[in-house]
Amino acid sequence: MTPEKTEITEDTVDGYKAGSNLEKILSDGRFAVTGECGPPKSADGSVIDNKAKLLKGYVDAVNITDNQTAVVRVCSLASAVVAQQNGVEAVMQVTCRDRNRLAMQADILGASTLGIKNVLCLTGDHMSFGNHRDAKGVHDLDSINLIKMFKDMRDDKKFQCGEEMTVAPRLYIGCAENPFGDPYEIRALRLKKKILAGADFVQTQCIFNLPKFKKWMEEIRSLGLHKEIKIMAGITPIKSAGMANYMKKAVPGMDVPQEIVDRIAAQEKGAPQQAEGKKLAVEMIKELAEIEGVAGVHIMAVEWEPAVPEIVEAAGLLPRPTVA
Amino acid sequence: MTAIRLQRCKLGEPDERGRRRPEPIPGAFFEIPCETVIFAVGQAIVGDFAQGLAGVGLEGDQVKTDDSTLATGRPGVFAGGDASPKGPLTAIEAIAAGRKGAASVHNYLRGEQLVSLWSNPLPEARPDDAEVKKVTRQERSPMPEHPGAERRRNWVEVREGYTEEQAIAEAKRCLQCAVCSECMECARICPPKALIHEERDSELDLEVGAVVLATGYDAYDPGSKGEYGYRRYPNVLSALEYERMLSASGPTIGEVKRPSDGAHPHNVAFIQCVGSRDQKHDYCSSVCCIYANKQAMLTTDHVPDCSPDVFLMDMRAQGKGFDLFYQRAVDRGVNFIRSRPSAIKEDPLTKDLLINWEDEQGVLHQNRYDMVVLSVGLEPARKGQEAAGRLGIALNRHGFCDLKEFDPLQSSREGVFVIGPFSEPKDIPDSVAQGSAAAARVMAQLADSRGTLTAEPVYPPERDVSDEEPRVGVFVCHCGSNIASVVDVKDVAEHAAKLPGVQCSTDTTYVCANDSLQLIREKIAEHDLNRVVVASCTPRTHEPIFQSTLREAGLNPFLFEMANIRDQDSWVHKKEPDKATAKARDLVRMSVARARLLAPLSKIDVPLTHSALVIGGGIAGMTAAGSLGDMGYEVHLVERASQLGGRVLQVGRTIRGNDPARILATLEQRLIDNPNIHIYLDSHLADFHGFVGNFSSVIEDKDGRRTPVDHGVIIVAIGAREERVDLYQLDRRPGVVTEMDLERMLKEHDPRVTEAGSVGFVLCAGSLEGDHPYCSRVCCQHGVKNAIELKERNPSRPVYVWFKEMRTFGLLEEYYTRARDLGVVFIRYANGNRPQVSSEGPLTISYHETALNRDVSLPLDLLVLAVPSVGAEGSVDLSKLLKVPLQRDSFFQEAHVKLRPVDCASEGIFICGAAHYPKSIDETISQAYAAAGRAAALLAKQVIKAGGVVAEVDQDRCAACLTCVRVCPYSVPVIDSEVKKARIEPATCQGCGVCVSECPVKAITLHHYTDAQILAKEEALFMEVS
Amino acid sequence: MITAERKPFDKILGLVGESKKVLVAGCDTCVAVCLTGGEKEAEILASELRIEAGMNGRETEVEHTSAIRQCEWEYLDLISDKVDQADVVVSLACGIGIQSMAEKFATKLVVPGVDTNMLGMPLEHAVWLERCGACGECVLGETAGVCPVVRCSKSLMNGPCGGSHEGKCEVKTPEGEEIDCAWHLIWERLKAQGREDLMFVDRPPKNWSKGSSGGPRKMVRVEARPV
Amino acid sequence: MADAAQPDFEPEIIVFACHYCAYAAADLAGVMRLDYPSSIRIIKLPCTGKLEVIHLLRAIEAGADGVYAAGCLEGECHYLKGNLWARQRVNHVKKLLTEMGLEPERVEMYNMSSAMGVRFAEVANEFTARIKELGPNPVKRKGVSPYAAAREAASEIALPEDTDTVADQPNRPLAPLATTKEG
Repeated sequence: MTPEKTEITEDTVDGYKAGSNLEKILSDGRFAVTGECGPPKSADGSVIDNKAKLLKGYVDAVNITDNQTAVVRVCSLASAVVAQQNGVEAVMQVTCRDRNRLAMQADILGASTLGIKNVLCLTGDHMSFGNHRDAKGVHDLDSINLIKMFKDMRDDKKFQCGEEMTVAPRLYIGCAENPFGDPYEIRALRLKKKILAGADFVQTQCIFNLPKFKKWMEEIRSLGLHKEIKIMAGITPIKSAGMANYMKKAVPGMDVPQEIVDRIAAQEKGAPQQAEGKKLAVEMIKELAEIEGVAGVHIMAVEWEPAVPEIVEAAGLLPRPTVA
Repeated sequence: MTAIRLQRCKLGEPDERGRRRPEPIPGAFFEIPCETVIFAVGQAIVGDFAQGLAGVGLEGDQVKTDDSTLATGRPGVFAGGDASPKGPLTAIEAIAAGRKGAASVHNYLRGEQLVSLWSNPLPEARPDDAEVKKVTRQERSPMPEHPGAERRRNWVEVREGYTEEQAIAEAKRCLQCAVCSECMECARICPPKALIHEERDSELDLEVGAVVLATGYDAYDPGSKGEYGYRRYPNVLSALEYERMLSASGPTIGEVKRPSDGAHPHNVAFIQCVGSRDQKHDYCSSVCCIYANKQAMLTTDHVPDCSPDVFLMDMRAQGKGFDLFYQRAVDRGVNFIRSRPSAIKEDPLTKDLLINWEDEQGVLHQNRYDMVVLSVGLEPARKGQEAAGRLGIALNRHGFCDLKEFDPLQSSREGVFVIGPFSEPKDIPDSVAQGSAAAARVMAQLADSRGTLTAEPVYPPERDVSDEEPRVGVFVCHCGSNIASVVDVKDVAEHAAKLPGVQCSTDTTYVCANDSLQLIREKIAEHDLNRVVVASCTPRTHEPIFQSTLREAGLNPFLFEMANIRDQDSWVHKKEPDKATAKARDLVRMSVARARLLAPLSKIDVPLTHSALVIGGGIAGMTAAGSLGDMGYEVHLVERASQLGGRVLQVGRTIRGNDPARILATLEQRLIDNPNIHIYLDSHLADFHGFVGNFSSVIEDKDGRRTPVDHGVIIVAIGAREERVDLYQLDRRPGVVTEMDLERMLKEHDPRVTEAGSVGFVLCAGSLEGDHPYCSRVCCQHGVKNAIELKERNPSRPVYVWFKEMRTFGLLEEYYTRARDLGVVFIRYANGNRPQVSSEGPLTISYHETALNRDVSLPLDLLVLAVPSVGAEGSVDLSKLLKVPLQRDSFFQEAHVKLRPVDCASEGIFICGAAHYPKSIDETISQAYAAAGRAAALLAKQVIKAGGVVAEVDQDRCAACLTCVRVCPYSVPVIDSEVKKARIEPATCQGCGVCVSECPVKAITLHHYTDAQILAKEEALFMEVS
Repeated sequence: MITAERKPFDKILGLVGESKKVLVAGCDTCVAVCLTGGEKEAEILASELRIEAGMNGRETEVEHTSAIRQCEWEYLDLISDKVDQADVVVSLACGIGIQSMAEKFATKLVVPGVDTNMLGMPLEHAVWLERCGACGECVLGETAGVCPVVRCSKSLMNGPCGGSHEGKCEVKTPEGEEIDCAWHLIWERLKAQGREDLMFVDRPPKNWSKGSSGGPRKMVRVEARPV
Repeated sequence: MADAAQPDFEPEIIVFACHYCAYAAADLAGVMRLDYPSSIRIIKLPCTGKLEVIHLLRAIEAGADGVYAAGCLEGECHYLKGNLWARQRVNHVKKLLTEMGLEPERVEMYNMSSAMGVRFAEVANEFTARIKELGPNPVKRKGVSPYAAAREAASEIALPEDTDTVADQPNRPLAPLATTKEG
């Protein structure tokens, strides 16, 4: 089954903040699916082409990462444009690590000019995790400042300094949140803070600990936040027991229960473990979809994009809806 | 004249003066034909002269005199020579009487007491009969005489004198009994005139308030044990002889060699318990195991390929740290053999020694040794026994002084105290502690007269040398031949003379001798010296002597520096005399360089609080508090529990059969009645600051009430506790209890004890192994005591004791004997071979029976474990609060293990009782008195001296960075809130220098060890001197 | 206080080069207190340089001195005799002191012997933690006394990132030791103070121009200027 | 960098010994008449906690072929922890020497109790052998002596002006440039 081609045009904006595909699906209350695409560590544009083609029709939009894990790659702006050229709507990620407020505003104006409508505001992984450990971290703004800055540009036609502009960028502003980060008790309120700053949707850290996520969602609901923001639950299919272990032990802010690791490890290495990983992802998606306030899923198949169509299909999320 | 007629006489009965006068035999006449008769006229004194002097008594015709002083009955009249009752006398005797009389007249005219100079017989070192028997009798060589025929009509000497050969032969007949013949050669040759032959014993009458007997012990004479061949076999030595042989200052200069042929021995055996633990000595001499341990280890140092064998019954290493020492000996390759050899035989050809012994399985062996050392025991000192007789104090059946239990210094006569091994064999630290304890007892008794007979030394005013250039005097010591035989002392002195600032440099035989000290004072005056360097032995022993010499000469004692050219040079480089001399030059040059930079330092008088804080209200703390209270000092006694008494409260009966409860009650009443003593129950030390003489503490009770207390000293007596080890089913099975549990059960007549059919004791349950490699000292006696008690209550009840080493040391040995006589079964076990206790079903114990070489299992109703003693609860916190270290075995560390057993390294802090190491009640009481005595020695002062070698902050340079505040191990430096700079209180500073080393701006100086002084030494070492 | 660390010895040697007369100049204030550049350390470095020269047969003369504060010209006057004689001055002062020395003795080669690293708080003896970034606009009043500018690895102003785990930051020290998450600390303290609301206040982008981004700063206390 | 051991090389070694333990152990070695190499020269300190980094460096600088500190056994320091400070400083100097290209083995820390006379002699033997193996201090061997002036200064040293207080810049007269300046 082939999804219909998504047309991206300037005039489909009525009543929407940005009028992106993603915005429309979420606003219509339909269960949204986003994917993720890491740009290459070279000037080889075909990599993005291929990844975009792979996901086309299976996701509503694809996140284009911004120097993910502080490793230099093709910039998210250029990659987002290439993705959209291949017919997949992009969510351009922007981190505060590498650019100051001037660069980030300039980039977002440029992105908007080139048809980018979704933006995800992030702090960014620390330089010490990447391949330029000696780099100076900019951190002029933090992610909340960034959200607010983009919102002010969009809604008030104002630069961060307060100066006015003539044509505002049209942006659907996303943010990330880690329901498993510490201190746990502030995590729901912190999302509220991002909402107040202007976030329209949130993609969460990948979820393995469902009970804990559900608890977080309870708090979100008790604060009524699920009505203020579209919550997309993060999903990462596990490719191997080794990866599960690595995420459990080495990735900051990740909460991987031991039973998940054991479940994958119980299978033979290679294809059986991959199959189990995909099966787990599907189960998770199904359960997440049942949670009140979860508006969609964000599937981060790190360097395993081919698994996404299978998962989306198995989860019964096809065909992806088309929006007018 | 043709003949003379004579009458025969015989000797009559002795008259009242013992003289036998001749009596003529009636009718026994005979004649001698002759031509001339010469009368030898007798002498008589002119009696009427003496008769004319009133008060001069006569004895027959002669004047009555005092034999020693020649004084007559009338003061000022002396008589001697023929006039004395001893006369008529020879010319020699008459001359002696003249001298004697002159001396007495001299004394009389000076108004001094008449003392006899010659009255006592000279000391005579009479060789013993055994020695004399070895000597072959030789007749005196006949003196050659001039032939009679040639003597006519001349005055040629009749006796011609010996030839050289004859003279030597005649001299060799001398028994060398070392009787001084007063030839006075020694007095003539001794440069400082140290030998005074005229010195004699004298009797003094002293009025004293107390007597302390410290007469020590006599070493057992192994000659009386014929089977070991001592004195018959040259290579059998007593331990004392061997100690001298090992000593560098001994007869072989520290070389271990066989007396028979001088060869280095490669197989050496030690035999323990020679004169201990036998039929004649039903006691253990306590010290021999460890001294043999030491000697065996030293043997391996002296003869590296030697692994000595020690024949012993038990290794009695009950002293603090002794088991680790024993372990070191084992590690060094010393073999310990559990056997008591019956005899030693000698191989007459090689003079090797053969020892027959039987191992624990009953197998007989024979070993050959080059040398055998007999570890002789301690016997009560005969001199002490004589003194005891004169003082009328009681001795026990062993001949040691009999002391009451719970009053371990008190003899049977009030006011006479006994310390040291005269009451029981004991080691150095116990003896030293008893010494201080006796001082405490005496101080309490004589508290009223404290300070009445003291004299302060008087010194000339100190010269101000601050504006003077350094003027150094160097004195190089020969130390007899100790230095001079290796180091060219003249060369060293000449070298020193060339060094900058040196005004005079000399060498003398002994710089520490009085005449040399006088020389130093003279040279200081002559050359205006302001620094003195002595190159001799070690400053650790001799610096104070020279410092006071400087002080007597008006110089500050800190203007002195010593170069150690004996202990650290001539004694260790004797094989390389040239290098030793070069090193001595270097050391002197370094010392001169430092001396030039020395600055005078003064100590300050700090007043002190005359009160004491005692932590711990057990028998130790109570005794110490009571003693100080009796001396009149204010005492604060702090006890954690709600009652005084500590662990002794749980003890029903001691091994000697006495109930300690009575003594506790009496002592407690004494403390309560003494208004000087304040008791704080349910309390602990919450805070502690200050320095010796001026401590301030806070005592906190269980309700959190805090009482501040100022005190001059602190005594730590917090005791110890049983460690309930997880061994032998303790706390897992109800039938397994500890020794303290048993004490309680006995006191409460617990049916588990009274009705127990069979009882076992496992001694060293967890001790001498693992985390507790040390001996808890009191468990063996507890075990033996209770084994006896249980056996006596029900003689048919089997009682077993498993032990690693049976340490019933000293007089406790008799109880071990008694227990065995009663039928208590003693079974030795080793760490690798522990008895096993059943974990379920009936309580049984199984063990390996060595004699049968098979495993045996026994049913038990009660198993008593002697678990290790460990530091009391709170000892770690207290150690941190007081800043005094705990040792690895969790007990408090004393300043010196032998010589300062109750002092902590920090001044003014003392320890006693089980906080220091586990000990019996009597040992604890002794040590508690000792701590009180040491504390009182400080409290008796009006001021204490502080300062000197302390750190001082140059506040102009100080950056107030807090480094010193943070690194000082004693928390002395503070930031002065007024000037906002660091300040170090000289009275509190211990002078370690850590703050100086860490101060980043070099604002702190440790006086007497300044940077400049240290660097000057380094530079001077490499400085060339033309 | 300003803290600094001694440069590696070979770096210092490289800076000293072939100079024949070397003066090691300590500073007895901040760098002394952090045990890096006081007179004691100056003396040690001088000795090291002499030993190295002696080993390698160079006739280098090395002396040391220290100033009360190298950043004050009046204190530099006190050591100017020694500076005049030297070919090169190895300054153990912080960057301020080194520059002060370089400006005062403009013709003299002045090289750093330390790396000035932070404004640190002595946690315990010989341990310092960065506590201030001299950002020019202090936020400690609303962050419960914990500075997010230097104590948060990403200088976040609006709460922790997702990498905060059990009170620790996702970033570790170069030695691999854990770092406290500043925002976790802030949250704990705000809770203790009953000021949780401050955690969720929107903090606008920080004005970095008051800090080093504003160019070399200058401070004048007009009322205190000599008249 | 050590040359092959030189048979006739007689090392000069400075030992910093604490008063309570190591110095007493050295005396005991004497009392026991043990033999050890005459290479060592002891400087007594109250505690090895007083031993500073600069004292070790200056010893090397002055020409010592080796330097070691001898303090109480660990845990038994008369002044609680002075010997642990000393160990830390010795380790620091080892690091400094390595940085300079000198063998860190030229400095060492030893611990012994006052009763360990045999150990004292053992250490003296052991360390002397080690230094013989390493060869002479290269600072001295190269014949360049920036310390000659210092030594001269040591012999011309004047008393600190105020002898009773902290020595006023005590090391100044020893500093090498001081004499150069005069000369």
